[in-house]
Amino acid sequence: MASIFSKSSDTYIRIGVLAAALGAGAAVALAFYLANPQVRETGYAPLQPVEYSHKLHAGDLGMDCRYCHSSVEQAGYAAIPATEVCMNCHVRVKGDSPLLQLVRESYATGQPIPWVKVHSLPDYVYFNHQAHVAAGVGCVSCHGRIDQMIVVKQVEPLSMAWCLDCHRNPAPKLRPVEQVTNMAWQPDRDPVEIGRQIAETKGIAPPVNCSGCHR
Amino acid sequence: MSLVQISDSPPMPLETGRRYWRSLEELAGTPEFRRWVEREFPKGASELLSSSSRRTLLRLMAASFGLAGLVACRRPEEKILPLSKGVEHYIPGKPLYYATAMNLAGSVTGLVVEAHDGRPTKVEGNPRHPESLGACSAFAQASVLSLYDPDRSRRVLRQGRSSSWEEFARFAADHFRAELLGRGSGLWLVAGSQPSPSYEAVRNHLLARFPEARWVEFEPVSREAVRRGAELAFNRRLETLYDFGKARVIVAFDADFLGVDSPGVRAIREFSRGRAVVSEKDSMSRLYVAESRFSITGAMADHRFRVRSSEMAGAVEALAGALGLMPAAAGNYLWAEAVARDLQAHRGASLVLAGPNQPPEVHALVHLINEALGNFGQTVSFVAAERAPGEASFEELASALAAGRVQTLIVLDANPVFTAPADFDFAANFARASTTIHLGLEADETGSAATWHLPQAHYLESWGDLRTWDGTVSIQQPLIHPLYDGRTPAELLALVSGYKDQRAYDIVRNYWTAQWPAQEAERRWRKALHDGLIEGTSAARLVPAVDRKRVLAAWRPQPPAAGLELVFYPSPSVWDGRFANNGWLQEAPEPMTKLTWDNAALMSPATAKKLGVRSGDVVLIEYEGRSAELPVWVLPGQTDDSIAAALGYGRTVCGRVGRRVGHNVYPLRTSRTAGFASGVSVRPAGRRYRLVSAQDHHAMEGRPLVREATLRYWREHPDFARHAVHVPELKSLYPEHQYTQGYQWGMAIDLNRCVGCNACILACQAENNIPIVGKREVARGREMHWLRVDRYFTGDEQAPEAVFQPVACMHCEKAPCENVCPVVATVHSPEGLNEMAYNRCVGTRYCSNNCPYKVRRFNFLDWHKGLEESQKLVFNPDVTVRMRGVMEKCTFCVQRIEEKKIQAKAEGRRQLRDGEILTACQQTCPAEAIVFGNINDPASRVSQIKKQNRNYLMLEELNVRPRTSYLARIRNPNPELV
Amino acid sequence: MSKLYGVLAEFDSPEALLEAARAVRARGFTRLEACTPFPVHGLDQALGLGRSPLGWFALAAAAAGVAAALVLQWWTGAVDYPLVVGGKPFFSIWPSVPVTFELAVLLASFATVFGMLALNGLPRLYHPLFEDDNFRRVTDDRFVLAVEAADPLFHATETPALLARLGALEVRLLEEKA
Amino acid sequence: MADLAIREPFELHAPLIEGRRSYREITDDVARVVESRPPRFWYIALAVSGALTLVLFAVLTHLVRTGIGIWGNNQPVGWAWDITNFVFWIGIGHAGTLISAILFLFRQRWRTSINRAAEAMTIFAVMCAGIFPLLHTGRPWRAYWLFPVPNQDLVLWQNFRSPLMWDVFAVSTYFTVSLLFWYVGMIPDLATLRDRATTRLRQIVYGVLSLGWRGSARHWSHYEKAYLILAGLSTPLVLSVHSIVSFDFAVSILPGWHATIFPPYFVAGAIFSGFAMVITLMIIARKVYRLEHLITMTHMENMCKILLATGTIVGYAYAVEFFTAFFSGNPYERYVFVNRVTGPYAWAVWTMFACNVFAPQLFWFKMFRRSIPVMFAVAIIVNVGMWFERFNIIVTSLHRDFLPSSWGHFTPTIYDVLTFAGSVGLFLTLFLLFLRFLPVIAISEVKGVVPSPGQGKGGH
Repeated sequence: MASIFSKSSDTYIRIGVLAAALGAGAAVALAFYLANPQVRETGYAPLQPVEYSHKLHAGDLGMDCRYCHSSVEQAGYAAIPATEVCMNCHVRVKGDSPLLQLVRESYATGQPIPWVKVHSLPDYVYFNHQAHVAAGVGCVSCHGRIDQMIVVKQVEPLSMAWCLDCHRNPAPKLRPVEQVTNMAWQPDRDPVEIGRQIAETKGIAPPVNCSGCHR
Repeated sequence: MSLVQISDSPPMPLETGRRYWRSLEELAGTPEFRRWVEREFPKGASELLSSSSRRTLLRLMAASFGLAGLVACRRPEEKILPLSKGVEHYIPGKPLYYATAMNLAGSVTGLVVEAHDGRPTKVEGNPRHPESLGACSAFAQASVLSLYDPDRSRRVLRQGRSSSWEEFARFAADHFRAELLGRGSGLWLVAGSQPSPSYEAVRNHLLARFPEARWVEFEPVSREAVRRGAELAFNRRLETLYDFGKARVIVAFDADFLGVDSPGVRAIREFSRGRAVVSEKDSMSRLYVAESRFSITGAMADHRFRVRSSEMAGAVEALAGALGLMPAAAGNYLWAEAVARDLQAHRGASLVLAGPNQPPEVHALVHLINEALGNFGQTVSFVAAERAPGEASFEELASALAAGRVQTLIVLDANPVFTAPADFDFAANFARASTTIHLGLEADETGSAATWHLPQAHYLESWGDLRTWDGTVSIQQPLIHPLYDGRTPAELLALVSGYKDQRAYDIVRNYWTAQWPAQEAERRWRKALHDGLIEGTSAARLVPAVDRKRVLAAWRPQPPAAGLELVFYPSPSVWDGRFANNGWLQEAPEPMTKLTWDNAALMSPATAKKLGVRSGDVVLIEYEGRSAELPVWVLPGQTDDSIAAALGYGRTVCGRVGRRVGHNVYPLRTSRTAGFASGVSVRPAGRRYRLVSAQDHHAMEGRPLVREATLRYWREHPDFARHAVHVPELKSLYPEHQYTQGYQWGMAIDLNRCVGCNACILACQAENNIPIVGKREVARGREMHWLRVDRYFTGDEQAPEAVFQPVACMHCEKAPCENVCPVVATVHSPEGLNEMAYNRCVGTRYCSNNCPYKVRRFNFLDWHKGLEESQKLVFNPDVTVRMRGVMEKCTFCVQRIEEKKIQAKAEGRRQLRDGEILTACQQTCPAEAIVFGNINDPASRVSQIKKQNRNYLMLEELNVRPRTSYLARIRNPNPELV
Repeated sequence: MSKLYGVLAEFDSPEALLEAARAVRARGFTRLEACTPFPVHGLDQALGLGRSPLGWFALAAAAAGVAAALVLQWWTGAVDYPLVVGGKPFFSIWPSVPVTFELAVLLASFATVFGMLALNGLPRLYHPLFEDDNFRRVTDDRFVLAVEAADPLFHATETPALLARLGALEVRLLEEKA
Repeated sequence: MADLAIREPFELHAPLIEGRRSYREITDDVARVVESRPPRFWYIALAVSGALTLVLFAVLTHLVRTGIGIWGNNQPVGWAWDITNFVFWIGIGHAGTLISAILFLFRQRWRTSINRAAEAMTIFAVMCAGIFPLLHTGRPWRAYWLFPVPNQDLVLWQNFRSPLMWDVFAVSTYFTVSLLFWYVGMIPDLATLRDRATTRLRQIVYGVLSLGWRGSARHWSHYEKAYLILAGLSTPLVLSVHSIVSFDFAVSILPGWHATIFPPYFVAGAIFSGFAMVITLMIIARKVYRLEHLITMTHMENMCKILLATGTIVGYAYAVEFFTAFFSGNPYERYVFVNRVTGPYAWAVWTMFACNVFAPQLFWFKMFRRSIPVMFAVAIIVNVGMWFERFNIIVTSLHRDFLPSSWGHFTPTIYDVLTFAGSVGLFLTLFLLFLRFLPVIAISEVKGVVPSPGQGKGGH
């Protein structure tokens, strides 16, 4: 009897090995792509029970963020407003619009409106709005151009790496506190320079150690 | 009236947990989904789902990312449910603080309670309150857990069947008709002690309506003997107040005034202030203790005399004799003369007291001694204590019951079926009353036997007012709407007596506003709510004269009783049994024995030898034909032939936590032997029982861990603490890391002040979401307390001294734990904190092995498994709820540090004030033994303290540079007696 | 259609093979292949094989390992995310030694093994010699010397004769399948 | 240099292979094992060990689902049987590479009959060891954090100051290198099996595994060079691995762990336990497969000598430990050692002394060195003793350290026992499969040491 393997078998084997190697490489690359927070986290834009448009209110009407998210300067959370806040205007404005049916019901019955949370962090992460607003980090830095969104969408990964980028070099993201809610802030001077001065005066040194955010 | 609104509006967590995958809308939180979750996450999603209510699903996602690959469309949908209408003063996510007060067996402590989004989560002392002075006890700290206890009584029960308040109201309207009850003969009310003006007003209204009704105040553990002693000495009913701070010499006869004699904390604070020393030049008070049971007060004593409770009278007599107050020979109390001289030398600045388990005659004699020493008005003062109209004794009630003269019996906030003196046979006679109505936090032994059981509102759910011993009244305001439809005793009495106000809020508010000028009322009321107490309510201090003849006439010299004695004392964990279902307290180690989840027959080694038993043997104790079985625990320092047993264990009708935990000793306790019973017979039952102590080893093995000296020695060797161990010059292979920038946090613990009361342990537990693990796991050595209080015995085994040492993470600058963690889950912060990142920990436990202080705690199992929703409400949202498999430990309350730093920044302050940050243990410490602060600021208090010559580092020779240092303990013995 | 691969001579002892190999080589043959069940001392010299360069492979790989390990530990610990651990420096040589050593050994071993396979042209499941039915005894108790037809001195009749003269148990011509 | 393997050892008196065997006979002897149906013993053994292996997997599943709490570990005893088993298996995993590498460099030709099996044993032991560092973690599903893989959202790396990180590198390197060493050594023999194969399946499987080996002079020249280098690399490696394992303890500050003698002490112990295991397995293998003429009494006796030597070194190490403890004057250190011999775990310590120090002393006498039953008994005893050594180092040091207040006690649970038993099962299962399907003895190497038919003496 002759050789166990035919002449061509070596070729097959070499091709096979090569293919396997390429396949593995591709798999790893794909995994890394999917694992990338930028890919994994951003673009989340759930539908809300009430078709509330930030573009209309914050953009076109130019309402200040803090009118609704009033706790942002005193508390860790930027609280979702109570139905009452909506009704402050909507008793007069569009008082009978069908879009506001749920709002009116909520106000009447006291049943809360089940808004869907868009920007959420793991439970072991303690992000504090008060601290960031006081330091002069603009809303837009984390939430993007909310004033141009009809349906709110997550635009930043909100991952640890992403947080650290800014915590290690805060200056570019700092602005005068009165400009914090200004979505379209365009400083006349170099913003980084402004940021550096703010950091100077306020003594801003964001934590990059664990307990800065994990407690 | 914001406060009212909040209290009346149900708790509204900001975000709730309806959750489902975006791709599977219809599966919303269905059982299938949950099962799928369990399947998907082998670690058992239960633990993920059991985190604090608002932060659940993200954990789940973290898990799914970690395990099941990363697919964006599996992003969970979380709901945010904002309030429909805004609430004044309320900013979502910002805690609110309310002043209120807590009553434990008549001892009232003013509190400030922290509420997160409508959930009370943490209790602190109210600095303005005379009984609290800013501190609070372990009981108060643990009370938030009882609030959320799912085993609390949830509904009205009629003959054990579910009923409603409406039904009871109909019943009451009919039952309490004058036509039916007439002048109320046959109507008896028995109530736990609750010193409350508005409540008393309602009570008096009821007693006025039914003049022949009888009112009985019943506390199984009370200061009644003390009051009766005062009655004997002064012919009037008085409360005796002591000032332990002013007293330079204190003589305590069986008085555990630092421990269970006063569930409040004022005594500890005053005493520890009297002991405080900064330099060896300072003087400190001297404490003599004669006691049978080795109490924490005895542990603090400069001289401790082991005297059986049944012979205590003889000891007092000897002292009185030595003071020339009565013709009595010192007998075998050789120390009496010296103590007498010491007292004489401190006239007006000394204090003699006896424990509430001693008979009235002893207290009367003690009053005589204090008067003779000129202590009245100085260290001893009195306030009036009046009885209720138609007040009867419990004994009368018992006999009336036995005689069948009781038709209607209302039991308010008491559990007599379990706690009544054994000789009354109360449990059996209870049924003889045709109608029994029980109002209580749980459907306990009494509630389950009563015709009606009515759920009582927890004090954190209640409006009311409470009077502390010096008369000061606090307004008790609720922090949360009653979870289980409970009502206050005042409301019940108002209901059955048709009082003008029915709601607790109206009762208390109208009572007080009626006392004030109308235009003043609103302001005063708000001020009272804000301050937590009502100005000008503290009672006048009286200085009556002792009726010497009466006292001496009443005196019967006791012959030394033969045989063994059994001393009863309230458990520092479950008190008289009312906290049996509180896991935090059950697991808190008893200060002296370090026993958890149990009581035992404590006896001295000699006694145990005589009885031929050792720890863990069960003995059968018999007294007057009644018997109980108890496991033995040999406690060095117990008086020979004296056995101590804690009350409150062995509850039978109780929640899941406390049912059948420990052994019930009430069956041995009769009306005449409430304090102690002499002549009990004890014999081995031939069984063994597993007792679990949180500390297995009780000697220091000659290691300089707790360093102490006498005042004299300290004066001769000011640096003794530093030189207790030789620390060679320590060289490092590496350049030293410099901790010189910004804040550098550090702590100092004064062992001369710590009395080992456990308050810090419970405060830490409440602040940091520390789970309990249960008896079995404690036996395995898996308790989770971040802060423990080590107790060591020193000296000889027969008459040892005991020392306490609180130990938590030392935040070593050269932390050995950090070096060995492979995944940098524990590292150092620039501020010198030893940080523990739970979410990075993989759980190798190497850090714990390498920690010389063994302060790290590992989640061996999922300790949160099976928590009910209500139990999750107690979690502090500022602290992560740790999952199974990660290491945890003291963080120096980093959440408080960060909060204050953020606050300061927001206020535009560059620097925090010294003392602005209080760690939980420090804030509650009644002894002010713990000081925390910035050691980088030489002016800070902690830096100042660390400069003292008593300051030392435990295990300094290891060169790990702990940030927590200790101040050596100083004893102040009487030169004559050493 | 098959072509001649060469001639096979079988021997039963390493010594016989060794002598034959020397003789054939002395006559100037170059395209020789000698196969044995175990390493035979001196055979490589007899066939004029050079010394194996594997040692250099291993050395290079080890150096790479050292460099990689040091860079890894320094960059991750001191550059990318420096964290204070036990008050120790962010990077120091002492704690870096073990990992460095291990990585060096690992890479060196890989280089050695895969280098050996590469130099031997393995894996190569097919080889003309396998066509010979008796060749498989070479991993058992036979010692084979093959002279390839591609050798300039090869002669279809004389070379076998030569080998037979040199004491071969058996001499065969081997056809190679195309 | 290329002929290292076949140089006469100086001190060798007895012939390595008994009886004058031809190459063909040697091939038959070894190949028979894998070609013929295995004896009944094999099936029984496999059934038992297989069952134990299933138990192991069951327990580990329960462990991952429920938590470390199912074991007896606690505070202060954070490590107990888990790490004990880890060190135990790693230790056993040292004989193989030692025999292959160090004896090879020292020209110990007698190694040829036993190195293959010993190497296999090494690899399986390391596999068993590997289970524990991975699964003793509280969150094994996060154990990949122990490897420096780039991480996009945590951006955290590892702490290379931690001995556990050194372990990760040491153990994985050791496993990989041992595997390569073993496989490279097997290539020529796999070729033999290929060429003897009768069924198509065997031809293909062994054919692929042997990578087309033809035993040409060029092959052998590179092959021997590679083997030599691997041996050169493995020698420091094998010493480093157990040194690094010992760092887990030596680098800590715990009294009883923090000792400079640990690395040599651990290495000696490893060799000791490894040889004990080799003896145990060899005695069975040679009996069952009638390989007594290949694995001769000389081999066994030599291993007994090594056992005696290393056992004595280990005993010396114990003595030094105690001496340094007392000489140091460090009260904590002193206490630990007093506690070892008098404390609650004294029984374990005395077991250890008896098994590791005293038992091997029998081998001073030739009669015992050449008595299979004695050898077997001692080998087993030593295995037990070495497990206890690790137990003592880990548990008795941990259970009473600096603060008496936190002293505790460790009691194993049923799961501790089952986990260990299961790991033994896994080990034996793998070894039995090895006996069945792979050449137990290095055929080509043995041929190198038998007299050649060509002239009187072998190989020359």
